[in-house]
Amino acid sequence: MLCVKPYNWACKIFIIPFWEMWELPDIFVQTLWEGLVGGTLYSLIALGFVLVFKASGVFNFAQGIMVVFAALSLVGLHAIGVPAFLALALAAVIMLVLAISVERIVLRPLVNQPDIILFMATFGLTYFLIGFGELIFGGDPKLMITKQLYIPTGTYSIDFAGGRVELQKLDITAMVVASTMVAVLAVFFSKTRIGRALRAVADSHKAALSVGISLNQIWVIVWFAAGLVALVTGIMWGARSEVSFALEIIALKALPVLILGGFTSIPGAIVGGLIIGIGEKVGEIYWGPLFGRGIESWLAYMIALIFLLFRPQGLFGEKIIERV
Amino acid sequence: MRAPDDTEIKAGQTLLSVEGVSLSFGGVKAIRNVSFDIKKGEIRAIIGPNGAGKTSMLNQITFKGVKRKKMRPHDAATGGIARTFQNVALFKSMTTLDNIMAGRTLRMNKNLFWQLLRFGPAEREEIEHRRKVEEIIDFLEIQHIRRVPVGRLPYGLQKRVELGRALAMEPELLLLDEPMAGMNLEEKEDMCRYVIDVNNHYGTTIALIEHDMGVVMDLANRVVVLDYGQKIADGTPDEVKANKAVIDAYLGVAH
Amino acid sequence: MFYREAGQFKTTYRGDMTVFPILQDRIGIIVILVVAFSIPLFSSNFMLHAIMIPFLIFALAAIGLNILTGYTGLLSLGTGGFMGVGAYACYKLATVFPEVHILIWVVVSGFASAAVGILFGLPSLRIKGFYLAVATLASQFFLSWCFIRIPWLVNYNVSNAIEVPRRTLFGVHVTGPEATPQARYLVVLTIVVVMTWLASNLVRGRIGRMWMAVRDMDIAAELMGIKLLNTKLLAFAVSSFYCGVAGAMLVFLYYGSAEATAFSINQSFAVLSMVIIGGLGSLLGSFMGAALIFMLPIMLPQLMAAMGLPIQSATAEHISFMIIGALIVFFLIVEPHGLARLWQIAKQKLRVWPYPY
Amino acid sequence: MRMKGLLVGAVLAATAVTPAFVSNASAQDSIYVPLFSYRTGPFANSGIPIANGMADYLNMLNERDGGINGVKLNVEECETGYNTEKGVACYESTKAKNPVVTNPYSTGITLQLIPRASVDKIPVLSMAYGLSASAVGQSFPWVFNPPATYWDGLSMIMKYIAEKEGGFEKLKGKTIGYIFFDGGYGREPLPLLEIFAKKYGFETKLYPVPPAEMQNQSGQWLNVRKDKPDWMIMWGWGAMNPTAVKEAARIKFPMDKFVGIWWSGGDDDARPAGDDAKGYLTLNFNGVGAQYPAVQDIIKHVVAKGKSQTQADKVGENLYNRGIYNSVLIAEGIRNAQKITGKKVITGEDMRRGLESLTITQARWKELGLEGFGAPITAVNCTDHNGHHAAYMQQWNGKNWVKITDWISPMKEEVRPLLEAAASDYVTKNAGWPKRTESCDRPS
Repeated sequence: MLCVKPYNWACKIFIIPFWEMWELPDIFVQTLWEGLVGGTLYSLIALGFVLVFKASGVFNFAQGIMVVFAALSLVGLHAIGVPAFLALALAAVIMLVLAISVERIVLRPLVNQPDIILFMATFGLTYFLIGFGELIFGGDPKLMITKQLYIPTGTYSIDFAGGRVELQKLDITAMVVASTMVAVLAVFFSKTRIGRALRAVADSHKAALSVGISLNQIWVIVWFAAGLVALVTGIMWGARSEVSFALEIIALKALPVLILGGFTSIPGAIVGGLIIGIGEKVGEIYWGPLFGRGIESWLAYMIALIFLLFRPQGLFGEKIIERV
Repeated sequence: MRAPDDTEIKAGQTLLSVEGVSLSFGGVKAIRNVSFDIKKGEIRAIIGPNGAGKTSMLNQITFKGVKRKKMRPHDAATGGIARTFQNVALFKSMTTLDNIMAGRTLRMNKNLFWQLLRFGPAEREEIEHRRKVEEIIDFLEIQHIRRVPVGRLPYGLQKRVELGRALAMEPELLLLDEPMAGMNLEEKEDMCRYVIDVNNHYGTTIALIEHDMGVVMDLANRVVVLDYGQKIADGTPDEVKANKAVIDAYLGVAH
Repeated sequence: MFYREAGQFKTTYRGDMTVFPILQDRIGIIVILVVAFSIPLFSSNFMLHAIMIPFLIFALAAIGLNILTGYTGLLSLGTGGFMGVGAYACYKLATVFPEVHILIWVVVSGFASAAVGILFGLPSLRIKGFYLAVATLASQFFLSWCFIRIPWLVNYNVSNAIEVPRRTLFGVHVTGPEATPQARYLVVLTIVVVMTWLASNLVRGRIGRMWMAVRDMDIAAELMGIKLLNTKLLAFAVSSFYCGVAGAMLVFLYYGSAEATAFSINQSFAVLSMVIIGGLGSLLGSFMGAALIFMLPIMLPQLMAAMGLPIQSATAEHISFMIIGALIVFFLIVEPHGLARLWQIAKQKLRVWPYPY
Repeated sequence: MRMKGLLVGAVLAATAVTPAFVSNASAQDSIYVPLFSYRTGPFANSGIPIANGMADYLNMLNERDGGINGVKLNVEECETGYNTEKGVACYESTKAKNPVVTNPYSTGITLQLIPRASVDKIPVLSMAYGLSASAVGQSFPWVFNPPATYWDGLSMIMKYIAEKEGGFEKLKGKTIGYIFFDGGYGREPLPLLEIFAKKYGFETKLYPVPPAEMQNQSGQWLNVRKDKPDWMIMWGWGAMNPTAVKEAARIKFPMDKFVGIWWSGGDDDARPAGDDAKGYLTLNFNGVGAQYPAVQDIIKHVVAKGKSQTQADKVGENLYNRGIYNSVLIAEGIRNAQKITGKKVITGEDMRRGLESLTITQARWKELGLEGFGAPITAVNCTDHNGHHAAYMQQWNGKNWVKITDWISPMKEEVRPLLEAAASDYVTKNAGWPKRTESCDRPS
């Protein structure tokens, strides 16, 4: 109705979507909210990547499977009769054991190898954890123990502009937990001695070594922190659908967030996650119909790529200076 | 070919002239309005204390260029400029031979098709250039490391390979950025000999950055002295040596 | 003792520039080729169809990726997508022009892949390292989406799959269900051998040096007069060409029919691990990596069964996942430069044997 | 350093030695039935119960009856992980042992095997999945996909919807949404959906779910909220199903207007959403529950003896019983082949004949200890390898699936022409597709 023949396409791209936003404001707000929640969860996964990359320069491909593994440990422990919160604590311990093992078995012998070798090693770790996880817990999906962990479920319905906006309590919890997590990590890294050591390592391995900071300890700590982030991510994603190995694929979505936010920046991971989350939801809902919908699988990457062409080091990444 | 003597250089044609170049990084002015020229066939030295802006100057010449406002690095190469770097910039995992062969890239032109087949033209071209490269290898006396990845070579040899790679480009103007840095006396003497030989043998014009005064005074026909991004002297080694500003700069008189 | 180069002098540059300057190596490669071409005589169909054919095809894809990642230093996670472009291009060409022989289309389809490779290689001028790797993921996901969404690519098949026509070469079936594994194996082997030979010519010559120069020190390379963008795009093009041909062979000489999922991100990861485990910047390594990464998951369950371990097939699968993962880490620790370097070290040992140095 | 040399040697040696183990033909006093299964990977949640059901029923026959007509079944699982390369390896490794039938259990693997079946003389049984067109026996003598095709499934769902709306004419002006796995499987019903939309005057809205986004569907369901369709139909698989059910509940879509195909009806698909999933509907062609005598026999002879991989409480769940259904088809096919040929140990060629004239009457279902478990299989013959049998609608009550309709028969008159067209399209596109030469047995 709005679009006339010769300008049909331009109209569908530039007018209809905005008109729809205006017509159905509740849907628009809901879209933004879904994007925000999705983005927060992407940020959480990206945060795990950033922590490890910042301190050890390792592009940790295993972050996705760590999410699955952490959540499976929690659910698996609960299934054999461990009380929920004890299981939570034990799952955290398992992530610590994992961090120590990774440092001992994988990182320590590979110290000073090129980045790509370390990347590949985490790839091997991924394979191992998939096999190990399926061997112990089985490949069938599990229900997240949402109730036992007192994670609220249900919906707040808010009447808005003639429609309604539905806020899942679960999503609100996810937002709160994610923000708390980020805040705690930020304080930890800026105020504590270990945090300062970590930043020193991030700036220069050699410099850190020369002032007597143990690299091995730092690595264990960041991998453990990444493990904890993975655990929280696993609980949240698991509660949204279920705990299964297919979750690992979702973790790939953190990659466009990373290139957008920069591999080394915690605020970058957060802002990047929100941009990607909201961008892909808005894109899918309002511009998706142009492509027959279902464009979320690549839209996030395209958004990131376009950003990247203008800022090759990401939004918050340090400018890359090469000296000869 | 014989290197021209000093009087010939004075009269000789200017190969490159630098006029009013400035460069700043953020608020720091690395180079302020510097002008000088390089004449064909001479060894021209640019000296100055640490942080005087020598390397920046050289980068300006190769990367930005003069008269041509925006010169891309690739144009510098086609324009006959080759250089070595302060921190060796060799292709570390390639062998000495491949590194120097890479210097011939611009002069090789057999296309993808022939490269794929390799028989015939591409192979003939490869052999022809290999011959040139072997001459350079002989000249620099690095036959024994022909097949060694340069990353595994000691520093002194790496510098020599880098010189070889630059020579392989058969440049009109060769820019050497601290070719003797980090070398012991013996290596320095070797390097000096090679620089003079290159100038004599190939007739290549050389611009040299160095802060070892002794080396510079022996090698150079003319010297530019920079300090804090400004030109403070320009002339023959003897003239420069006598210049008060230079002495102050090197002995550290308060500004 | 037997592997000595002593006494083998080269008097011409041509002789010095050959791939295998040492006599023993030349004998070795001839033996390998003879064995490779005669395997169909004494090998089972399982060996040929389930192991050798895909192994060779993946080795070719690994060579393709190695040109990009190993030789030019551009990390790519989009291999699966480029392989898919080759496969779909081959399908379109073979159905639109059925009179041209299919094997010609298998090779020509590489050009389509090369064109797409150039397009997605454009960001490489500004983006480096892992950033580029993630950017190539964009191509992977976008191409996967295209394979599913553009019905024209599958000739509007309701099943959304591409099927392989029956074609013969010298009266022998080479594609389609009647083609024996022997025939298909020989075709694959021939293509892979020829393309490997071409690749080895390429990487030893001017273009190979340009790629490696860009990889090792791009600023210095630029000052040698190497145009960065052209060189990188050429690497993308050649690499994608190889991947494209591998993808076309995958469908036409191995799968026999394929859905878009055959070219998913997992394929990209698999090929990348082959390249890294095998050795970056080594053609031989591409074969070794493909052997390890592809054959291991197929053979481990068989091996375990053969050793009489009475375990469920799923358990075997889980354990083989663990073993593959552990082996990847193990090999990286033992030799980060890949199996190819291990092989070199072994040769070096042989050279000085029985003395330690 | 020495270690590295040894390592290279070891790898090469292992590679050289392995094939020696691989090729060993089994002695032919049993019938070899390979089962391709996937207990790993993103679709494992659907794959595990099916694999258990299939294996357990056949093993039960071995334990209880000593096989079929005195011939033991040599049942062997091969793990594919839903991965095409592994599928090829499974096929090749099992082929050497003279299997009587292949159950590919993956659309990708099925598509590969279809052309090879006639060459290798091993029938492919893709039970209600794979290539719908392979129902045309004249073109695909070696492929069987009973009891119904996806198009049948869609037509049965449409019939149900029409009934609820009060007749097909009431569909005019309605909106029906279709959420599907974005791949060959989910896209296959699209042409028929368009035909129905045109014929009955309803509007369709499509919501594709990309394979990598199976667990991230909030975008799709937000679109559902925006479009407000009257009904939703789902073609999902693996992790996509439970996520979709949860998301539907989140947007408060009326669950009794949300209908899935039979592959979206696992217990684990509905259970994660808890009470919110109450009312969710799916099509089904096998009975659910462990009350059938045959299922009790499985528990007695297999599960209780620890010879099964299943958890005891999962026996009788929908997808487990789906596996049983599949194995019933295999077992009855074998039995029929034995009857036709008079042989005890049959071959793949005999099995093809057995499947082609397969009938399972209501009485036979009862004999099997599975009364009412499935609709009678009566319509499989030489031209029709599917039979277009009926299915029923089941509803999730929060704990179990409950059968809520009688058997609904598909609109064969709509589906068959499409199938014929698709089959002839397949044959023309695959120039050189062999003409059927296999003789035809009358249904017994």
